[in-house]
Amino acid sequence: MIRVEGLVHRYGDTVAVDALDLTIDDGECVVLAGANGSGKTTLVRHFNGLLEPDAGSVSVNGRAVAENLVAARTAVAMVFQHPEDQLVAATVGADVAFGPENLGLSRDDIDRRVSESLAAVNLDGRADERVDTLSGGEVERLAIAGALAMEPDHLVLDEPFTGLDEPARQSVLARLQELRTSGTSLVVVTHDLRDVTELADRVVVLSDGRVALDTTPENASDRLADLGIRPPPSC
Amino acid sequence: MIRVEGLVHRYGDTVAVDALDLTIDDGECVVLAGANGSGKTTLVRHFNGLLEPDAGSVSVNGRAVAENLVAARTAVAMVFQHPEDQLVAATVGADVAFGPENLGLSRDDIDRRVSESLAAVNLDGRADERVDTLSGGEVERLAIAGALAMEPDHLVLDEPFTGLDEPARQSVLARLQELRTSGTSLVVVTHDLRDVTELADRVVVLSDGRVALDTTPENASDRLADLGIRPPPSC
Amino acid sequence: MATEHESVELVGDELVGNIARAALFAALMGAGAYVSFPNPISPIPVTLQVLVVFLAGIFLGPIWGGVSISLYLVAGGLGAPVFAGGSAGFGALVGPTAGYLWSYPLAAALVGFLVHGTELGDYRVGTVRLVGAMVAGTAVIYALGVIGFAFVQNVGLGAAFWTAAAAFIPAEAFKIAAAVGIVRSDAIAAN
Amino acid sequence: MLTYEPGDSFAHRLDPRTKLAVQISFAAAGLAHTTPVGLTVLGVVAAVSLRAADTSPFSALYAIRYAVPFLVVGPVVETARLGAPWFDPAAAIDPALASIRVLLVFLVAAAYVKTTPIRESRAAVQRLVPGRFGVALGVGVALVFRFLPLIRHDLLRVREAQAARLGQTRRLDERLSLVAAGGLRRTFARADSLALALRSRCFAWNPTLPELRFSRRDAPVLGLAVSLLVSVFL
Ligand SMILES: Nc1ncnc2c1ncn2[C@@H]1O[C@H](COP(=O)(O)OP(=O)(O)OP(=O)(O)O)[C@@H](O)[C@H]1O
Ligand SMILES: Nc1ncnc2c1ncn2[C@@H]1O[C@H](COP(=O)(O)OP(=O)(O)OP(=O)(O)O)[C@@H](O)[C@H]1O
Ligand SMILES: O=C(O)CCCC[C@@H]1SC[C@@H]2NC(=O)N[C@@H]21
Ligand SMILES: [Mg+2]
Ligand SMILES: [Mg+2]
Repeated sequence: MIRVEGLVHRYGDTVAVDALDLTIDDGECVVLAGANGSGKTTLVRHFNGLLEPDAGSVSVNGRAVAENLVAARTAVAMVFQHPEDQLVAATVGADVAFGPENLGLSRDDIDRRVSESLAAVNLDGRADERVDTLSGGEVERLAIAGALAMEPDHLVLDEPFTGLDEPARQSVLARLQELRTSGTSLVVVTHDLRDVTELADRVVVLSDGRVALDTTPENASDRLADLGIRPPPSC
Repeated sequence: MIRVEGLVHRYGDTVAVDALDLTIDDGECVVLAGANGSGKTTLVRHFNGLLEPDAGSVSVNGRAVAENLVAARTAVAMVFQHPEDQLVAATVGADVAFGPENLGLSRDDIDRRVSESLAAVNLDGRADERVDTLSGGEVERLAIAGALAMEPDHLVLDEPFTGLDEPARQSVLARLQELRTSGTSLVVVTHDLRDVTELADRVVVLSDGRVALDTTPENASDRLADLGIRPPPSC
Repeated sequence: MATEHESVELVGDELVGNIARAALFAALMGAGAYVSFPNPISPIPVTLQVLVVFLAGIFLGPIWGGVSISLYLVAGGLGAPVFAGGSAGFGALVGPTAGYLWSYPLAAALVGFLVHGTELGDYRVGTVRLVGAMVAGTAVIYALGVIGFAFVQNVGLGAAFWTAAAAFIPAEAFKIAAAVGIVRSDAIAAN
Repeated sequence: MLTYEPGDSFAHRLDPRTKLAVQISFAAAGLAHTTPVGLTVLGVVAAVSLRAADTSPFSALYAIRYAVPFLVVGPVVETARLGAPWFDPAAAIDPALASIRVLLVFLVAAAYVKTTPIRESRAAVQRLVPGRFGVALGVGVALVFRFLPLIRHDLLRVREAQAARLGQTRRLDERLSLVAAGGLRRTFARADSLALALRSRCFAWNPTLPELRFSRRDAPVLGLAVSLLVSVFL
């Protein structure tokens, strides 16, 4: 469970997250939507302690993030908004192995996780390719594989569908569905609900760093346009 | 008019564009779609001579691109993905002025073009702002303004909507609609037709470096899924 | 209408690519200067500038590596916040750390020359050659840095050596190791 | 941080070339006259520069605060002796004068940075440096200003990316090389996109240069620059 209480985050004078409360239960799939600049990315970066609160607190599985960074980062894996920022190694396989290696697993476990994660995003058999020869869509999938290899309790994806073509989107979506069925909780950040309605249990919409709406996908539609989000086709 | 005849482009062993023929008329708005890696970006980079053909030829307004680079680049302006990497100055006005300055125009002409282009994308009066304080949608529009300042006959946009929220997308779309009405021909590259059906006169779908479909938006839907493209909502 | 621009002399494609790289490496150098840690025994901070100097020589070669770092100095002198800790302006170019700053383009060119010769080739050379090139570059940086410090601050060379060179040797060893790591890991496609 | 701030002070309205000339001749004069009298005169010039830039001495000092340790350290290392009497205060005088000179040069440079937009600095480069070299240098300078914040941001992101997957467990040099490699990859990727954009926008050797014009206002200031320079040879 991820619990956010009274979280405030400021960049200079901008208040990006403003006294926000939110709880994400185990196994839940939450879509986090909101216009550009509404604070989505800032919020999720607190889930694994990449940012420090100016006020309030965040806990993961009952332990404060700030005091248990390793635990938080093992429990919460993250796919960044710009996946090309996220790759740390020169080849596909080495990049996916980076996280598991840091967990101190055995080589066999690492290899298993690497091949499973690559298969999940349709990159199997490409472990030896260089990351800088991948297309935009492939980089996104590789970033997802790197996060999956952490076998996290909670997976946070910051706008994972931008730049993906339809087959890739379908395959990522299918994999996310599987994860959800297997009990991993998902937080999918987007400003385009068309991509994720099939997946969501719950839609949370941010506006100016606060929760403006927290409801089921079915009930979300009416107010979305006001909040700067493209509603899913209503037919 | 842009005319492509028998164009071939290879990267090493990969044939990215494969004996392709295509004509884009003045004033037309063409949506160029296709899965990741189908050759869209490679194709459009031939329109203003950023790449050289391995075989075949490209001409703009009846003149071969390879022999008239300046003519091709003033007639065809281009906005790529990741617009932030295309801005060359730290302030808005200085960036838009860059192209016209290179054409050796008089200071008055340059100033006129800058203010007209900024007005065309709703950034008028913001010439002195710093580029790094703009939002994603504003950066995209600024990149378009920089292209418009070349007073092109044809404007090519490579995935202009990725990462934009709904208000930003609407505002870019509205600018493009206006340009189209004013007679500029548009080529919009995408793999998501949902974004641009309102705009298109014609949909051209690439697959493995060839034209797989060339038709009106209304007639496009049936075959799109096979070609790796997400069809627009059919309701 | 296109005929009106007949006199435009386009910059050649290859040169455009090199200018873009030089400018972005200069910016990377500025970002490296911003990563700055106080040194307990010297007023001069530990920064990543020296690492970027190495990388400019290794990845851009002697000419464009040197050009890139020179561009960095010009931009900083004109007010870009690219010097240690994000400072800016002409003052730094004649201040206590001026010796280091002026040495950087020379060091980048020297590293580039020792790795590539005069033509930019494959950067993946033997470790000994790579480390040797960077040690030579470091020597140039320290020599000019110490002389500059002694001259500008009007102190003796001995005192300057302790504050401006000896205090940094361990940090430099890390940077050389990091640069070797980058080259060995094949992290960047060869040109 | 020291940056340009829009305004219309006297210094804002000077030609950037004039301001560059003052800085250079000021630094040269400082070197030639590192004496109590020389520095008093230069101190007055520095104060006038700040006044012309509408900048209070305190905010200017604050903007260059990172330089303060240097001012102290020269005198301190010179007075220290390895044996009794341990201290030799007389030895501090020369380094202390040098420190004051450095401080004054920084203040005058701060006045330039605060009052000169990038556009004008670039124009000055393109006027002062002849030919193609000047054109390329001017564009290069503009590009450094433009891309610096992006590359800084990239380095931060690369560090975060490592941290998110528990990279802190690795050795320092390995972490450093991962960050640098990530930064390098992003730098090359940005350079590639930028090169395409420059070509698309007809990057040329013979552009219309930004306008710069000396005005009557510049005359006394140029006079000051010349006198400072002449004083070097006195
Ligand atoms: N590093 C930063 N420095 C200063 N301001 C920032 C920084 N990052 C974000 N902001 C500001 O904080 C606010 C929230 O930004 P955030 O990135 O969290 O929004 P977002 O909802 O993820 O938007 P997007 O859809 O564009 O990704 C915005 O106003 C943004 O301009
Ligand atoms: N610089 C390059 N070097 C080698 N191969 C390349 C390069 N650029 C593209 N390719 C390959 O050429 C093919 C066409 O790529 P292109 O970028 O034109 O596709 P695209 O349709 O624009 O795809 P996307 O939707 O991912 O942008 C792909 O197979 C790609 O991997
Ligand atoms: O930007 C500046 O003002 C120059 C700073 C100089 C730092 C020097 S370079 C050699 C030595 N190694 C470091 O890490 N710091 C110093
Ligand atoms: Mg975001
Ligand atoms: Mg593409």
